[in-house]
Amino acid sequence: MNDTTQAKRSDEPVWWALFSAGGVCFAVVVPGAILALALLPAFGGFSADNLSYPRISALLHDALWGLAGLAFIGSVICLPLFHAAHRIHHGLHDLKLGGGLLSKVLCYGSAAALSLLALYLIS
Amino acid sequence: MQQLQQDIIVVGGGGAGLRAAIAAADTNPGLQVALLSKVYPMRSHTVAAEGGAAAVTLEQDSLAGHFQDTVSGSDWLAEQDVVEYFVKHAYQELVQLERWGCPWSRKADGSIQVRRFGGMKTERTWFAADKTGFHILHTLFQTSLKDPTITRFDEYFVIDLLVVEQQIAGVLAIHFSTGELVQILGKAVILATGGAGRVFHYNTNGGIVTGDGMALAYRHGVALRDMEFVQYHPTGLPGSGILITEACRGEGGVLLNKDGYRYLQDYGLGPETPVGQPKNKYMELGPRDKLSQAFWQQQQRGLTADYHGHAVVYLDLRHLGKAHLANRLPFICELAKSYVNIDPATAPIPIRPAVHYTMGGILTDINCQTSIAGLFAVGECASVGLHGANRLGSNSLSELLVFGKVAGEQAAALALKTNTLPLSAVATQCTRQQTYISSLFADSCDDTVHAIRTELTLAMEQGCGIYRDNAGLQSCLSTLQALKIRYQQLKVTDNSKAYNSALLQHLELGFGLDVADTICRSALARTESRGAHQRLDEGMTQRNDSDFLKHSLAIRQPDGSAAISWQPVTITSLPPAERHYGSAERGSAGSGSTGSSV
Amino acid sequence: MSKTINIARYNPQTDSQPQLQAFQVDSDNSTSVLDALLQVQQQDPSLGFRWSCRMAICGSCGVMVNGIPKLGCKTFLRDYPDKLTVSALAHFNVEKDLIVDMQPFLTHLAAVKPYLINAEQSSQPHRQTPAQLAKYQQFANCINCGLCYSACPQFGLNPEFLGPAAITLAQRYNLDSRDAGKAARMPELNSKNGVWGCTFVGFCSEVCPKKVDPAAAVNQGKVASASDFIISMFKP
Amino acid sequence: MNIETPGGNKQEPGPYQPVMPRTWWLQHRYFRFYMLREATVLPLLFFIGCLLYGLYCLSLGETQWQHWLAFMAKPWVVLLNLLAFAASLFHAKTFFELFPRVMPLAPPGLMIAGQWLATLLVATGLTLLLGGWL
Ligand SMILES: Cc1cc2nc3c(=O)[nH]c(=O)nc-3n(C[C@H](O)[C@H](O)[C@H](O)COP(=O)(O)OP(=O)(O)OC[C@H]3O[C@@H](n4cnc5c(N)ncnc54)[C@H](O)[C@@H]3O)c2cc1C
Ligand code: SF4
Ligand code: F3S
Ligand code: FES
Repeated sequence: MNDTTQAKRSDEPVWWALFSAGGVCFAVVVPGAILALALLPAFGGFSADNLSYPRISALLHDALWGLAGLAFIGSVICLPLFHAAHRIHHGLHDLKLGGGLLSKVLCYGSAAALSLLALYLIS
Repeated sequence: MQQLQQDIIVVGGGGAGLRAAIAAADTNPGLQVALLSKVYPMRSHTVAAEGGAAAVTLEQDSLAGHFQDTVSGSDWLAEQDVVEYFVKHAYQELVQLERWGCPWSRKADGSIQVRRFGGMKTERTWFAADKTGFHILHTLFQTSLKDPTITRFDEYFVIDLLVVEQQIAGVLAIHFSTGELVQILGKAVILATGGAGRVFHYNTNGGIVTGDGMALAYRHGVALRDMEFVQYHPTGLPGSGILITEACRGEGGVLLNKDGYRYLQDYGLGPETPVGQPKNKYMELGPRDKLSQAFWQQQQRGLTADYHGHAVVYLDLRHLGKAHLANRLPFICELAKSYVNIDPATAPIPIRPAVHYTMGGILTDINCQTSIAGLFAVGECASVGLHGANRLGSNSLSELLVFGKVAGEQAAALALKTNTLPLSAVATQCTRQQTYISSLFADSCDDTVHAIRTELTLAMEQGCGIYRDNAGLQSCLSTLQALKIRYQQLKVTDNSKAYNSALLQHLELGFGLDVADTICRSALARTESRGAHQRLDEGMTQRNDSDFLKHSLAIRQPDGSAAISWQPVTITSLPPAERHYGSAERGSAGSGSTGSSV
Repeated sequence: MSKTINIARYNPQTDSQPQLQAFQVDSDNSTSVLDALLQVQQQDPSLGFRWSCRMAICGSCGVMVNGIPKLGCKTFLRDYPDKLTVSALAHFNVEKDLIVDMQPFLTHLAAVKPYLINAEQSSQPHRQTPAQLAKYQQFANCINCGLCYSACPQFGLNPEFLGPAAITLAQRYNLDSRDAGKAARMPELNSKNGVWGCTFVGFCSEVCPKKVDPAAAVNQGKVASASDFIISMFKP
Repeated sequence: MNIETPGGNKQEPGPYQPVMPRTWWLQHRYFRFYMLREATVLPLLFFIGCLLYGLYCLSLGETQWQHWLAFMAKPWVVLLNLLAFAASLFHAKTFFELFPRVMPLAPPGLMIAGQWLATLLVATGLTLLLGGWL
């Protein structure tokens, strides 16, 4: 049987690739990040010195010529944001609340905007 | 009434029907091929075949070997020219299926693997794990999707053939989903409706295997040949009849009676082969008729065990080990677990014989052509002459392919040079059927399809079972006659249109009663023992070539019953001899009588 | 032992939606839901359901048992000591009682070109090692029962979604060493109703009576579709 | 979930067309589990929000940074971050189990163990780094 109308290629691979990469970060990096940045400090696991302004700025900006900061932002903020955007977009569809173009633009748009913001903040 | 026009109409979406449809479409893409089936094609009972399909494959094997095994397996009632054609074309057909994607099991080097099968001298059975029929059917079904000229009519139930002066004009069918009658006209019709195992009580067949096509042709005067030969498979599950494939024995499974004794050695199949070293044609790898008969003998002697009220013996696979079972017989493990709650790696499976296959069927010539011009038959519903008195396991799947192709090509050739008959020619026949169907409905009825069907299947089991005698057959026949009268009074009380299964079951029962009648009368007429037909009466327990080296033909009489006549067997190169299995095979010449000593 | 079984009845001529009806059946340790339905049919011949092989291989007897898609012939009353409710497969149109319209399912199957595509002519079998066979063998075990469609909410939400079994079949051929038709199959898989309609709910694999793991097939299809996407960017 | 819909529509004789209610996912354990898995991104978003806020504070200078540290120590923030931590582990479990099915590269057990090892290494690394031991 010949195709008369060929199904249109979806742009989903782009979002899915970001989602998957974000999923890996969420699973591999984020637990450690939450632990080290939120929980251990809050429960007094670290001395105040270690979280001092100069030390953190230095870590973020200088370590590995700034690449460490970039990697950190990418793997704990940007990619997980796209991961979350993807799940929310599809979740809205599951709840019969959206899943169309609007929710797509809003979800991935916010993820992109917030990612840019994060990058701007460390630049 | 809806009318449709096609060139070729294939009735049946099993292996035979699909192969025929593909062959017809391939022959000439200008032909419109209709594929009708009362169930979606992939539900057809070919799906249940487990073991494999035979073709000469190995270096050391030969066409002559396959020919001899088939002819002697048939107890010399096979048409030898047909067998010759079959063994010659089987390999190519299995390769064709491979090229269509069938996932045949392989050897380490990537070549096709073959396994042992009962009654075959050497390994020549291709298999796809233990789901060979499933894979064959799905491969064919999926391949048929490629062909734009094949139009499927899924869930169309054929109730009559349209015949004008001994020429086929089409079929009349009920569209299950709407309940409407549909007239489909065509230049050639291929019946591929499968067997009739469901007229027996214990059987390995699916609920749809009700003999419809046989009855359809029979009612138009086509002879049903060799109907007395009904194969019991020695290893069905008690109760349900679900098949435990012969491949279990090919892999080395052994049969034990209640005392754990390998009883087959007592019935001409010995000497006992060591456990784990199966030997072709010995013991568990003897032919099905012999094995089923041995069960009966054991039962008579009180050596069978009891499983929830069913007499059983045991199939022991434990020595094969868990890994081998999972690799070679995964489906069997699944079935045993589900239906008798047994893990074959740790416990023997209770089994008993169950009706498996109808050797007989619609009489056709080697081209699958019946006595009605343009009407072809193929597969289990047909008797092209391959199986004679007893079919060898794994010959039938190959038959579907080899002769499915023949039927498709022949039908296509014929359709190209035939004109469609005018609608008017079949109008009265259609109206008559419509009136008949309408007359079947009533608000209430004391009798039920279920009641009649149960009595039918029990009567057949009693009278036409593994062993038969005159008294039993006569009493079966009179039961059948009484049931036929009851059937005429029977009404359908569900008058809904869409998916009226009550109506379909009613019609299936009618087909089954006709087929049962031909089985019983053919069995009565054959006063000898041959292959799957074993008589206990005085003087009939031996094969009698001087009187019965011939086919029975059941032809319908005006009163609805079958008259039996006879047709000679075509013998080309292998003159009749004794059938020998076990050690008797060697020194066969005059030695004796394994065939009938049991 | 007598047992109550509730069946969702629907007659297209008279009903506006399915209604539960209770029946009594005899049951022992080996009674399947299919056996029970057959018993009910003796009491009421108008009950509609599909079945054939009664050995879990033909794929016709799918129904919802207590809300979960099951093969009637492979589900046993012994496993439902409490209540037992049987209804038509979810997400399909109900034609009558337990009979649903399977046409969408078949259309989706056919859409993925589920046959070997290979122009090479030969009268000899291909070579295919057991390892090559193992790559797709599991996916070739699908009996087209449709249970996975009833399990998949994405199919329920979007009937255009090709669905688990069809995509599995496409993967089965794409992974077959003898096949050269992947390029022809990818467009359907690449679309939003192809592999991208799936959110890896995974229930399809949970209910599959043949352990085909359609969820794995669909999601492997995503990887294939994503690489196809990248390749297409470098093609003119 | 026996009869699928409350809201099927049907005017004339013909098949019954079920419609999925919005609450479909409440009707079965498995679907609730799925929704929970999808919902793990909500606490994740909270944590990301915290981080963005932190970066913002960092860009403003030392005082704001101290402010952020104080914010992060508030009980409700800690609580939500605890939730985010649990969510990330739950997500990791589901994600790691799915991965070998999507890319069957090695025996599933091995792949799952490997991924957990990676998570553990990252967590240790980050802890050592921020704790000043590295
Ligand atoms: C459990 C089991 C295991 C087996 N294992 C093996 C094996 O290992 N090797 C081997 O060689 N053989 C085996 N056999 C035998 C072999 O499988 C069958 O003989 C063969 O599959 C029959 O195929 P068929 O195409 O003739 O009919 P089927 O596959 O039975 O198909 C019949 C078709 O006809 C249609 N039909 C019937 N009546 C009507 C009607 N009135 N209107 C419309 N359509 C109708 C049905 O819908 C169906 O599509 C086995 C048989 C069984 C039962
Ligand atoms: S994948 Fe499994 S559940 Fe789905 S149709 Fe195939 S066998 Fe049935
Ligand atoms: S349930 Fe549906 S969403 Fe995907 S994993 Fe299975 S197809
Ligand atoms: S009846 Fe065939 S799968 Fe259940």
